[in-house]
Amino acid sequence: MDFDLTEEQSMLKDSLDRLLSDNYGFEAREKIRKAEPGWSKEVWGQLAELGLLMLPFAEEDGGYGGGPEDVMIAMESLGAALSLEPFLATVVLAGGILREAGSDEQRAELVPQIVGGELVMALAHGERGARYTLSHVETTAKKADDSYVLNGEKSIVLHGADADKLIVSARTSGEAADQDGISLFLMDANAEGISRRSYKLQDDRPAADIILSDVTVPASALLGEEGQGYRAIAKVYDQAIAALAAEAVGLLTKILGSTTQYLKDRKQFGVPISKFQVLQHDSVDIFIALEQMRSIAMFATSEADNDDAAVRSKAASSAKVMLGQEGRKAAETSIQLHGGVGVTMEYAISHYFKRITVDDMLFGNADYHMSRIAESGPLLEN
Amino acid sequence: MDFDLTEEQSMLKDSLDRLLSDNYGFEAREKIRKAEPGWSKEVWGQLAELGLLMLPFAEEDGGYGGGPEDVMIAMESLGAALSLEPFLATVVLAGGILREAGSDEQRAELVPQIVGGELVMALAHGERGARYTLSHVETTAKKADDSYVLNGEKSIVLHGADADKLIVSARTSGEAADQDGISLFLMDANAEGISRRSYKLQDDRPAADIILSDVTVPASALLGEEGQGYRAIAKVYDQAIAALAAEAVGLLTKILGSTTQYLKDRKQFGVPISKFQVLQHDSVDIFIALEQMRSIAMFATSEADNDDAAVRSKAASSAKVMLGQEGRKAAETSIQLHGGVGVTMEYAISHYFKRITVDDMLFGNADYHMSRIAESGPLLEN
Amino acid sequence: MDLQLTDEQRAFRDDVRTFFQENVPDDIRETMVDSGHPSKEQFQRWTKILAEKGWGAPHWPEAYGGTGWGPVEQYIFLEELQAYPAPAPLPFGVNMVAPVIYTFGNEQQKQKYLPRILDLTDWWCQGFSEPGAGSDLASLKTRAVKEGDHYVVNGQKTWTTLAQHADWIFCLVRTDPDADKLQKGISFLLIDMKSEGITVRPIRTVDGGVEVNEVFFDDVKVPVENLVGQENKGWDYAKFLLGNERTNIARIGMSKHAAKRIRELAGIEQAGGRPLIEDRRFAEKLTALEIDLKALEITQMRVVADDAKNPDAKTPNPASSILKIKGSEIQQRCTDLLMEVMGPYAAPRQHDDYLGHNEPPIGPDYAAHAAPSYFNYRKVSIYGGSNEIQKNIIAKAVLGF
Amino acid sequence: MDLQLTDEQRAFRDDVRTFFQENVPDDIRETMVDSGHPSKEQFQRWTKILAEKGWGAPHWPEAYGGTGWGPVEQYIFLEELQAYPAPAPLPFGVNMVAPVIYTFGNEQQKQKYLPRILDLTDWWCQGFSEPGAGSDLASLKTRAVKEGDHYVVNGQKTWTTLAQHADWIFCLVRTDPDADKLQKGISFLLIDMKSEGITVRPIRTVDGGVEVNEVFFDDVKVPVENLVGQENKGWDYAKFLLGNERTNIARIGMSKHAAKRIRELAGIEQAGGRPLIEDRRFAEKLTALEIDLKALEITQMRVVADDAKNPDAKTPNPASSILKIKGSEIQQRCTDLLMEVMGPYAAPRQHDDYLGHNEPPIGPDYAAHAAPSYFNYRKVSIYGGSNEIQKNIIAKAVLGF
Repeated sequence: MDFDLTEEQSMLKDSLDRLLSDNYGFEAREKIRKAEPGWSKEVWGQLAELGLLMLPFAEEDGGYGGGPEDVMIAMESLGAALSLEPFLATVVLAGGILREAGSDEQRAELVPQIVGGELVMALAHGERGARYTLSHVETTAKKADDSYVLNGEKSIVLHGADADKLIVSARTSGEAADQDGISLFLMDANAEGISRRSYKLQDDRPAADIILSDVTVPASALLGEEGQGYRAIAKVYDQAIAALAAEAVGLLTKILGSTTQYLKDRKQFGVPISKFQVLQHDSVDIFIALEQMRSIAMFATSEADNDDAAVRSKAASSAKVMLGQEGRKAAETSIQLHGGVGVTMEYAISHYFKRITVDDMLFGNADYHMSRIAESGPLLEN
Repeated sequence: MDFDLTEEQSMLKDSLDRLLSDNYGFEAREKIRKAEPGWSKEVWGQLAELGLLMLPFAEEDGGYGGGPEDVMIAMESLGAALSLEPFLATVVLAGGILREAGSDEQRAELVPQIVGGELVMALAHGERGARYTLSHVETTAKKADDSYVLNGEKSIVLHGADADKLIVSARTSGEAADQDGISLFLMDANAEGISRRSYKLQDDRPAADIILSDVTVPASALLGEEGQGYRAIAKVYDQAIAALAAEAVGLLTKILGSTTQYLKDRKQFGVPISKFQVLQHDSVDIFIALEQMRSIAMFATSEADNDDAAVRSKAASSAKVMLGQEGRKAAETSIQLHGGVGVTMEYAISHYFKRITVDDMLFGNADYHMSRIAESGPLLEN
Repeated sequence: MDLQLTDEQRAFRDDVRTFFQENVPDDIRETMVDSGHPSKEQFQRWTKILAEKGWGAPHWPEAYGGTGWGPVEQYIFLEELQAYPAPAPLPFGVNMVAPVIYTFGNEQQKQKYLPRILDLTDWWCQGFSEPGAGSDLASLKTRAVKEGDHYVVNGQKTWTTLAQHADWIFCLVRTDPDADKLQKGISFLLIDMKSEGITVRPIRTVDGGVEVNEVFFDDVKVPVENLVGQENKGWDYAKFLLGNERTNIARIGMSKHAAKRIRELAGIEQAGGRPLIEDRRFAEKLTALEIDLKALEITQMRVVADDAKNPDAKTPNPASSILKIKGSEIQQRCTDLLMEVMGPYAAPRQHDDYLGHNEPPIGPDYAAHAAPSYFNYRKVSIYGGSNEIQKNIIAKAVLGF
Repeated sequence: MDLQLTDEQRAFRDDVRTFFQENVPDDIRETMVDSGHPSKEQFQRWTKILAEKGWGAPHWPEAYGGTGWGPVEQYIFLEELQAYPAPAPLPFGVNMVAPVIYTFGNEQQKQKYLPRILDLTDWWCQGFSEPGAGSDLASLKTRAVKEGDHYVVNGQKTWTTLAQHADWIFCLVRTDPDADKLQKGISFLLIDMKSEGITVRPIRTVDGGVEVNEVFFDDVKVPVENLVGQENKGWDYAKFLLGNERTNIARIGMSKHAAKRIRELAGIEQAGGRPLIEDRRFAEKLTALEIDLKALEITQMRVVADDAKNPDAKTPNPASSILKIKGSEIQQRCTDLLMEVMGPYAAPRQHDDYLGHNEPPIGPDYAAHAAPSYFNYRKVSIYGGSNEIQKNIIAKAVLGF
């Protein structure tokens, strides 16, 4: 039982927070958000320099050899800064697949490029027909001699238009929702037959829909074994959920801070409105949501590397439920307490509100995870 | 569209409220509650004199010819007084079966006795295995020549031990949960083979479990046609739900009044605690629950006589959900606002809290009705 | 007690419904279903249609072009309108400034302004709120100094809805800064938006749209004949105006349409191989919403029936005070649930405003406005007296705290 | 970061668990599962067992018979105890008065009282609350006047838990009514319940039981040696005592046991032909509870780990302030959900108190205490500083309002 950061983790967190407060304040972020590509290659380079992009990769691959705790620390700070950078897409999602399913050669080639900030990657898995069903893959990969030919459509791929390389899930056998028969392929994002439509999510994170028309890749593009991709996807999605939970801790910390500051500053009828007991108690509810979110994010993080999928996914789902219910409710309360300024884009608070709203939609919303966990029996063991 | 009481209804309500405030104040009720049989034959006689027991019966049967609205008015007042009298059991439940399924002769014999306050009746329908499934009847009635022989157990029969006559549901054909094959029988409560175990509900209303061992009744004891009892039971239960919803309006009115009065009277740190904004807003939430409960009780009442079971039951279920969710939450809030005195039996408020808690358990709780209504499609028509 | 409409009321409802079916332009209905934000041109076109029918301002006295309908008919009209759905008449003119003009204005003002409000020839906006004032309206600082035959106005208004389209603005301005009470030195002025010295700055709201603005007044000259009623009595007129605001504040019809739409789309969207509406949890959330909405509809009807019976009652039915609170909560739940129908497909931002676009949609074509509407509707529990303020009012006025 | 126990902690937990399995009498465990209200005799019997093992007062200094355990071990012990479930040591003696005695009392008092507290030879109760005082404790009125070698005490205490069993009561009494601040004239007295002039009146609580009482003092003579510390300094000792109260206030172990019990019984009770636990709505309500509880468990562990690391910290970990609020809410949800498992069979009142009864149960035999527990547990968000007071404290101390 130990909740303290190691010395190295403390140093990393301090450096990261300093970097973000210097280069990613609200005004700076507004500039980044409004310009193409909607994130900052400069900051991305700084994050690489700081060593942030190497955290979860093994030392032998050129990484730092850290674990989910290190990702948690990074995501909390990135969340607090409303980062638009491709950390989740490149390091957690695509990087996660590389760690789980990549061959020594694949990792040796790609990890150093990621770590150095030179390579942006995206995981193209979700599809229009899937909603949140993780095994729903209609995109097909047909084997022809020593290559595969992919056809299908991938939707809401985080940083999908910015990525240099894509990891694409496709069905090599089985029916649409089977867990077996899903394979993972690595490819250049500009490979022939790929067309990408770039857009922003409601909270301004970049994403894309991707159409694959007879995209041909060599057999060596396969990540892991043919048809066995589901296990890696499921694990990496749970890790992404733990990362989003940590992000939510960062968001809620800022949401609470903004709320209490606003109530103290704002005067009405001659007194700061922080004197109104109802607004105080509402703020306390945000504080409680923050602390409970922090605890459950730790839970998801502590199980994120667990290969027992049942245990891991229950922890991840718990955190996602908390994010979608208590986290979103706290954000709504905060908007209400900010009054009119809460609903304009000119104040940071609305952007935090949108971010946590969208976080609920990604990788399964609260209802989806509530039923996933309820179906799998008791959460608490004794 | 008309929400006003008729002149007659206003007079009835005034007389009833006066009678109850004279004879059913908290102290008087405490005496009644603590003595056997746990309700007051004297007050029951006064209610009869007032004409309350004749309300929903047809004029030709010796009744007043009123409708669910009249029952609503009565139940709201009886609820506000925390009545322990057998109005629901005798007039709404057993009386309802008589109205729906009784023959002319049966009604001609029994209604005048009910109206006069001489006859207490109970509807023995629920069983241990049923939980809330209305068609779950395991008690059997076997036809033998010109009589039926009943065997089975009935549980939580309101005023079951006080009743002079019982209406018992029993299966003449079919499986445990079939709607077809349920028959209704009228019998003396002391008929041979009947044993009754008397107890109180958590809120002190009298009830009983009833065991039927080879209880033999003549064929003339049948209410309605053999095997066709379900329709009447379903309708009468919906009417009882509408009545409970009206009772809840009475309960919540008193709960709100007690809460605001307590907050104004109670001083802490030198000021009435009603000055604390959080407690004010909590009280407002009780007020909102009361007004919404009043509206939905009207909805259930307005459909309570509807023979379109789908429409009627949706309205009843809506009211029961509101009672079990908003009504109970308001009562919990009230207890919290009363602090320590709220959890002692020495103050009336705890008895209101227990009453509405038990009301949620009767005739299907909020969850049961939520799923009943959700399964049957949209509540709102356009 | 009778929750049903009378035969007459039912016939009236059918007439109204038929009129909408026959006269609401398809593009306008589609916009209402889709985003709920009609364009200026759509507002104008639709208001002309209503005005031609004589229904431009249902609640006005007949003398000025009203309908003569009672509260029940007005309620039915608005509920049907919202449920169709068609745009409700823009409130700033017909609901807000017009009753002030026909109650406190002079004959000249009535003749000049009312007809042009009725058919939206003039688009009005409201100049009450100021930065830092919020619910404490009386602390407003915008100053009007009389100089000969005009006032010179300086100051700033904010949260001015659709000011970018407006021809006129009605303003509370401070004419006597030395009055012994803040409320006493305030006047009610009508100001032409084309006046020199007026600047409108759009405020981009959380949903990406521009619905509200800041309006700056820099030595704006306003003729003295644009003063409504008496100088320094503006606070009384403002209270009168705000007291009228509770008309249909619950927006039952709008939420009924939303509930229907949620059910319809949840029947199309698939979750785990079945339509989402068959998911028990989702169905029950929708049902819970419908139950609350049904109760609120009856609460609203109780208030309307009471209004019809006691047209001159000084104190409103206590139940009326909950209409704003529950109505706004229900509207917010509707937008939340509709967003949930979309699942991940509510996440992509399709475009930056409510204008039409020709690009193909990302995900289902009905998903584009779900999240923006949810974001936008946080406002309904904030504006017009936040729900916290509403509870303060109930605590005092109804519960006697 | 490591949420898991260390190997040492795990071994400790296994030891504790084994001890409970081997030493908690079956009847006592059954009472805990059933009603959660052990009898006086059960409390005494069980405390003797704990005391013999040396675990009667885990948090006391070893010199007085404590265990020497750190915060983590104390937490593990209590959590395992509650989850088994076995009765927690009666708090009034070991948790409340004893630390006051060994911190502020004299040697004679320590020797006289502490050993008899440790094994429940003396049953203590708490005399702080008075009618009308509530959270405003300092306004207490019970008066103690020194006359020679004793005080004469007059007044009334209320909400005195289990006073009917008590041998001793520790009281706050007013010794200087003329002090310039209410807090300054208060003393801390130990009073023998057998003293002449003490009357105990039971208060019947909402669940039908007698758990709290009024205690009346009518010219009760109390020897001056029963004064703890200095006269008129009692408020300081009371604050010290109340500051200790947050120990395990979240009752994680108890709620974990409740969640397990709910799941078990919901697997037995049938709803619509299937076990209730297969009802999606019910399963999700239980899951929601478990998620909250899991989060609170980790929050509790964070606080405990912090305590272990900073044993002399003056300001508690901010997260500790939510333990009472969330802990009590979760306990209440547990009782509510357990009651819901019973459905209609929670309605019958089986008996009027918690004593054993020989009549056959009405409905399932596990249903009898479901509703009474639900009723009774409304208290946990009221006593020990209501949740509203807790939020006031957080608003001030953590959020800086």
